[in-house]
Amino acid sequence: MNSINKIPVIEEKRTNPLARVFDEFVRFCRSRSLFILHYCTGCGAIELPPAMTSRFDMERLGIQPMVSPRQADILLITGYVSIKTLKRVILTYEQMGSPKYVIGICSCTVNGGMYWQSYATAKKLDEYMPVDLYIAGCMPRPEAVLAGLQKLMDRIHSGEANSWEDYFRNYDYYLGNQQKLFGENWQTPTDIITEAKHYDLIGEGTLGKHTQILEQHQKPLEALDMRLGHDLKEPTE
Amino acid sequence: MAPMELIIELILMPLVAFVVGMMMVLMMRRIAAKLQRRIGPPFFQPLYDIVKLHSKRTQVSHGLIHDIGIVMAMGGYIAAETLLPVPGMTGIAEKGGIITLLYLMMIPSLGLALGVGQCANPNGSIGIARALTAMLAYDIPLVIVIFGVAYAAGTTNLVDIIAVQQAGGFETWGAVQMPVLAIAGLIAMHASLGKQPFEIYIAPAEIATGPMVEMSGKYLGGLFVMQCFQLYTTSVLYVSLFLGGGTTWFDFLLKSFLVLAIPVSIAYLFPRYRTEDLLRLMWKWPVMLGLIGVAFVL
Amino acid sequence: MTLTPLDELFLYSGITVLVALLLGRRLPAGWMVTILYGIQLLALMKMAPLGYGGEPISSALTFEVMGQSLSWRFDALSWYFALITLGSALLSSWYACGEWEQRFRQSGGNLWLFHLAMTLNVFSMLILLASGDLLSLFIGWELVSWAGFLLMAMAGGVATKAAMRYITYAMAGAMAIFGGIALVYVSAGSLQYEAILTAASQMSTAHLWMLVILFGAGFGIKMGLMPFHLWQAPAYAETPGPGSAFLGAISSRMGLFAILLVLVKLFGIVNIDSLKIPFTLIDARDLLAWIAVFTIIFPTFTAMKQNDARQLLAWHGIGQGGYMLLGLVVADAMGAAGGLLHVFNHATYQAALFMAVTAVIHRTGTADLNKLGGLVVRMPLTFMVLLVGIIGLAGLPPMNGFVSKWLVYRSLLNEGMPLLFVAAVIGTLGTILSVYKLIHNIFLGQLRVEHDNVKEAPWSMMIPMLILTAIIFITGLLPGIPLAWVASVQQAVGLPVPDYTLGGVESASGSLDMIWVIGVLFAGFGIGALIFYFAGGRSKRVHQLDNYAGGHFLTADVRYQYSDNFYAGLMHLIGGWYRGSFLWLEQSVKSLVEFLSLGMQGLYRRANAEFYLLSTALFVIAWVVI
Amino acid sequence: MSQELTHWLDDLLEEIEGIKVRRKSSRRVRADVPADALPALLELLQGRAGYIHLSAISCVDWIEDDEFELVYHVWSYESHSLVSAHIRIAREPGVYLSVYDLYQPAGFFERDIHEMYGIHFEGSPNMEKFILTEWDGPPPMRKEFDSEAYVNEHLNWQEYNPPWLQELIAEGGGVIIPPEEQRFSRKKD
Amino acid sequence: MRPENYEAQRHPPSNEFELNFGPNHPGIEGNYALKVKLHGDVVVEAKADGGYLHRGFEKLMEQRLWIQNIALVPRICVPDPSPMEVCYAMAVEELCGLEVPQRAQWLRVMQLELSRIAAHLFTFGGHAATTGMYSTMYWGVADRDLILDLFEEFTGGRVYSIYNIPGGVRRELPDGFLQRISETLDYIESRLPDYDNLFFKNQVFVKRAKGTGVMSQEQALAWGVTGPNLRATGLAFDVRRDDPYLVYDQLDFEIPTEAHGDAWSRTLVRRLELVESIRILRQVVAALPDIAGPIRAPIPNPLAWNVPAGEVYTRVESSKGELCYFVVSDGGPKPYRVHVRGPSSMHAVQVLEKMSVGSRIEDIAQTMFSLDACPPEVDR
Repeated sequence: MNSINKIPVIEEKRTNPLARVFDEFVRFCRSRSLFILHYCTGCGAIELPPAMTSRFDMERLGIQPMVSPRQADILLITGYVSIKTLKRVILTYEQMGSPKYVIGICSCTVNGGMYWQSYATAKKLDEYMPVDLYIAGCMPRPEAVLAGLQKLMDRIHSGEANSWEDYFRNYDYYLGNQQKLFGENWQTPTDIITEAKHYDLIGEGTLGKHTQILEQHQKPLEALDMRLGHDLKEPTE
Repeated sequence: MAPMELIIELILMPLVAFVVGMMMVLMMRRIAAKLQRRIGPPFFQPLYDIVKLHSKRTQVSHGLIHDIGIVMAMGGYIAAETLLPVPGMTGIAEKGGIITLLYLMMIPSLGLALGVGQCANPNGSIGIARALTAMLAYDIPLVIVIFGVAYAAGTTNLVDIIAVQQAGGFETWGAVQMPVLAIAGLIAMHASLGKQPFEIYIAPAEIATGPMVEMSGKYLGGLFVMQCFQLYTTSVLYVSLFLGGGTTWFDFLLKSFLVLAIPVSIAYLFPRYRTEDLLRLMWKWPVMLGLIGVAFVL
Repeated sequence: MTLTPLDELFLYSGITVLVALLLGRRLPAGWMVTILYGIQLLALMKMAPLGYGGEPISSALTFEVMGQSLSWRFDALSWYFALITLGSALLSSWYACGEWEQRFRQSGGNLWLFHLAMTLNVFSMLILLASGDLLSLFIGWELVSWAGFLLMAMAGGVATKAAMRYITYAMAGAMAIFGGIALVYVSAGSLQYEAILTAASQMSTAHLWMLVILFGAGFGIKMGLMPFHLWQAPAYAETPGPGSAFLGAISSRMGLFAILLVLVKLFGIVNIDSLKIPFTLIDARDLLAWIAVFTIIFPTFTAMKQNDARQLLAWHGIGQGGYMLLGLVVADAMGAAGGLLHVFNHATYQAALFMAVTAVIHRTGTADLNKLGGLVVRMPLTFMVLLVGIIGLAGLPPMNGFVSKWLVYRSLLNEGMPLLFVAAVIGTLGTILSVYKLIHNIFLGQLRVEHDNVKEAPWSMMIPMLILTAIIFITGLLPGIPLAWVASVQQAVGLPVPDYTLGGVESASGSLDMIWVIGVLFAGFGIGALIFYFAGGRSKRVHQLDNYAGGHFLTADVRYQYSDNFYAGLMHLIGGWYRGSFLWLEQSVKSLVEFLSLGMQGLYRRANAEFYLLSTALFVIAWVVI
Repeated sequence: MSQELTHWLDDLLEEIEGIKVRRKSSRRVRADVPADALPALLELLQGRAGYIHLSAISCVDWIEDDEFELVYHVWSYESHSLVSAHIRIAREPGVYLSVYDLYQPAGFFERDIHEMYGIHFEGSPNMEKFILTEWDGPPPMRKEFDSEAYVNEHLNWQEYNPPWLQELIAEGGGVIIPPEEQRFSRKKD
Repeated sequence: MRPENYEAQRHPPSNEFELNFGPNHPGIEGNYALKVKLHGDVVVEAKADGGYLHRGFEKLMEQRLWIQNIALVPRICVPDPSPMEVCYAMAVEELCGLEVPQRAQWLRVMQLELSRIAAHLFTFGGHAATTGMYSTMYWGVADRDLILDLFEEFTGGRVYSIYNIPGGVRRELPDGFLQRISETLDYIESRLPDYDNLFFKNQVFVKRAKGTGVMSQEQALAWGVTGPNLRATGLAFDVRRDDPYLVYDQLDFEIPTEAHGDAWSRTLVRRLELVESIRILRQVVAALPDIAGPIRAPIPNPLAWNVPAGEVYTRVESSKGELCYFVVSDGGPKPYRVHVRGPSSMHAVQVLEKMSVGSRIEDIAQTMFSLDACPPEVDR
């Protein structure tokens, strides 16, 4: 199942012509300012420093590296993801703020690449998280990386790069694949379901049998609410 | 002053500061790019970043204090701008004076410290501890310098300090009258910008950008806005203290950008100090220079 | 005999003591005492004209002792300090009522003793403040010392030890004061203030020196001036909660009051100026100023290293005293106003801070900064009180601490004292550092699992804290209100008066208008909030475990909070400078005294006539030879 | 020099019982010893012959012999030669002694072999997992573990035909080379 | 994994707290983690956590043909892949008894030394970036790219060249390549003074690096450290000279050492090695035109190639230290066992853990980068 193409470009109903201009402006800004997460998941990361530094200079496209997932827009999966890394990648992906984009660099993210026999690496990245763009090659040259990023910029500008919504709307599917690989006890600290409710991103596939499994063992992750009054309920336990 | 005029000034001054500050950010990044032999970001890049960050769809808050911290960080600087006279506009500079301005400039740091504190991330807390330590380091030479300038001018009112310097043309500039203090001030200003070699509290490789570690979307955007204000405030304060402010917008902006270009050009040629080395440096040279300068003034 | 308003005040105060003594074991005693404090405050308000330049009011009560008349009177200075005393007593007592009282009683505390000690403290302070001559001053002084000892020692254990240390210092101080009084009596022939005032201008330099040293040391011990500051922090920190709020707010300011009265009013700060220290460039006033500055810096940086919230606050209490003395010693219009205003401001925020910390202890059972964290979500109002308090303590706008510190800085700048100025700023910066540690380690960061069910402080504790918070903010916004009282105090002690307005101070060389500054600040916050909440997208609150940890999964059993050795980077440089020199000094003085007393003991025990004869002879020979 | 050294080393090694020494080249010596004699051999090599650098410990799973072979490669900075000491231990229960107190690098290699082959080293300071901390299958380097079967069971990767690839093929682009055009690109020297 | 028993658990009473360096952290090389427990800012306990890059190479190689593995091995160490190929090819050759032609050996030396320069430039960049000096990183990585251009030209691959096959190398040099390599070397040499001024002589950097992550020679020997890290403690040991392979015994080069064993010495040793590599390359460039002959020995059909049974231990000096392959053949078409001894497996795990304890937050990243750890080698 590849559900990226199922999500239509959302045309919000806005009658004010200025609002349309404003939306266009926001989309433009989003496409011109991309923060890459500094996370070398695999060997393709070796081609990122050249793309970032003086020779190819990513910053002239408005792209710069960022340290923590909170700050970043793009998650570059640079090559094979071992299963241990995949858990961290999913955690990191969920911690990023939307709109967020995933780029699979190297062939290994597509179907496992030359490690197809390996017991330790996950094979198809888009089973576990929606991928906006693949840059194939082993490993793709910096020019290819830049070309891919430019393509992503175009897609963002035109409003096509909305795979992040797919993660909310089809969370059950992705969670199911994650549970299959990591076991049914799998839980990340980010509560995707309440987040989807909070931002009105609930889709048909958000809830399903896998999220039910999650809810059975999930430890509560509500934010620590600020308790002002003294009419506090006595603790239940 | 007519109240309407004053209100317009109060609105215009932060706005101007923001726009100029964004250009200063751009200049900083362009200088870095030139030193690193590359092209650098496009002209509107700071604007793109800020708009993008504010338009993020999902953002993470760790609680009310996290929000308030960012509001304080932005609001403190917005308030501080109105105490900083620019050509043609004095705002309420006469009501506060330079000591108040210095204290108002601490409000954003305190707000940020509170906000970061609630993120429950030790990286952020270490960053704040280091930022406050850095503040302890550079504020001592800075107040010595400000003491000297204010004493020489006989007033803490920034409008008067600028007027005194503009009285006799180039010769009465603070930098000409008090060159030793001007040098000390420049070092202290460099440290207050938090750029290398004084970049101890961002330190990505040590504490993962410290205070910024849990900032997403508009929270980070608020910090970007704050950076614009910070660059503007620091350089304009230096211009007002030592370079005679500005009579026209052109020479005012020219001076501000030139002053800022000095620390920024130095910054990209150095690694960062350790905390105690920073303290040692700041408490040795600028303090010594500042005290010598003050002795001349007295 | 008609009762003057001052007599009424004494009457009510005495009744309060009696009530505490007789009814203190009954449960509503706390409320009764609180109400009686309120009545005392009303009686004080009857004398409100004093605060605006009214004539002094004398007590109808006078005694003749050994040819000296003992009299009591209230002037603007006394009224100002009495206002602070009664205000903090009222709020502390109010704070103690209700849940705190119950908890205190349950945990084996002696509530009767607590109320008695508090009321005695207030009563004795009023007597001290009302003193009309040096003898009544000394009587009041002794009363205050012992009442304070009672309050400090009541918790037992460590507290008693700290209180013993205090009383040792206090006795030494009393000796010095007594010596000073004797000296004054010898030279002036009277202990009346008027007589001393005239005699002071004719005193010889050596005489004046002796007096300055004796009185300075005697009163300075109570104030916790360097190098006599060691007793204060442990003693205050170990006092039961509201007691520490009261003591921290006002108790040590009695020393400042006495210094003001004797050194500034009687001897005149200008006279002191003429006392040159031979072979140096500084005079006695500079000496005092430097003592004040060291009192700012050293305790503040000691506070930074404390890991107990109350110890931290108590050390700051010492440091803030330095600002007051500094302002008074500079003694121009602004400086003196700043120093005096700081007494009021310090009382408000210090009381609020101690109360907030006590509330935290009340709920969590600990004040150890390494065992707390993240409480802002559970005790938000207490957090707000503490925040307002620390902003005041650090002297940042918009709270009242800023105004008084601004005045002190301004005067230092006017007088051209760069080193003192810088030293004062170092103190402020150190304060900012250590108060951030306080608020971070208690309220921010990771909420500990065992504190998940902590509740907000009860209203009986909350309301006094909120009142103090309001006072801190309002006097920050409108510093003209306390400045009016301060101005009349300055008139009363013969210092120049600044040109104050409702919003601050007017001056040709730079003025301050807090209404504008705060207005602009809040406008800035408003614009910032507008941008933040309307221009930015919606945010979602997340759990504290949903956090960046280098890509790792955080679990609840991991301690993810930075608290111990908070300013580690700074300590790498200055950590080696904490030598404990003063502790060493105290120890050596102690052992010297012990050694001497042992020697004396030995002498008595020997009771050998030849030995005495021989030593006397040797002494005489030595005397002659030299 | 190397001749002299050789004799000296050979004499030394003869002290170990049951040792078989084979000289593979001037700098490589293979020594086969019984499992219980290895600590003595290593002690000898380290203490008296200057072989102070443990280059690696390798493990070979001889499943047909039902044995593990452990190979200790030690290097001498003085004589510039490498001795590989081979021992064999039974596959079950797969327990051997740690040489950590002789060679500290052994800590890493033993830990590695422990998680890859399941051999337990008695006395090794840290037998926790390092690489496969989140792996709950059998030790993967054992010969009986079939990696391919595991992959086919747990991960689906074969039927991969995403829309973008279909599009690409429909457009006639991509990397599809007809079989008749496929050849080994060999360039004549 | 998941937050368990949130209500039941209590925090440990100690004042220590945990901080995770990595895997998503700029202070760590690649995808690796160091979990540290801190008291104040001093590390009291450090635990390396690897396996994020584990692909099971050793298992994979047992399942593939001898010749297929050539494509696999360079992936084991990403920043410095060439020694991996050479070492593996040498192992297979030794098992088969193949004689490698002289020209191929010289070409291999050229490849290895170019790779060493690229790796060192990359390391300098990373090391500088951890101390906050990004300019060196920007310059260093850009200059490394010129070397990658050379690789691309003469091997066809930018990063993973896959240039060696058992028996020799894959391609002859392109026309005029020696000229271009000389030009690039001239350029890099001309850049060295700039690097010195910017980085190696930068007083702030020297201040930070001196005394950071100190390792005495005894410790280094006991911990099994090799390569530049060992040479930085004063012991001049280099596999190229002391256990020579290829034609290194015919080349003239020095082995730079430094005495102090701290981050500063380690950086300086690499800086000096850069010069030595350039010197070797110049000799290779001068010698190559005179060495004619084939570039590879004839080998049997690689798809049905049964390598004779036996075992072999080959060693190569990579930019990170001693790289060894232990290859066992049972006479079949696939290797029976390949054990890769990555040089970093020593200093990235045990040594890093030991050196971190007692150091400060500031120094962890610098220690790791100055050791030049390469996580994929450790994880394999």
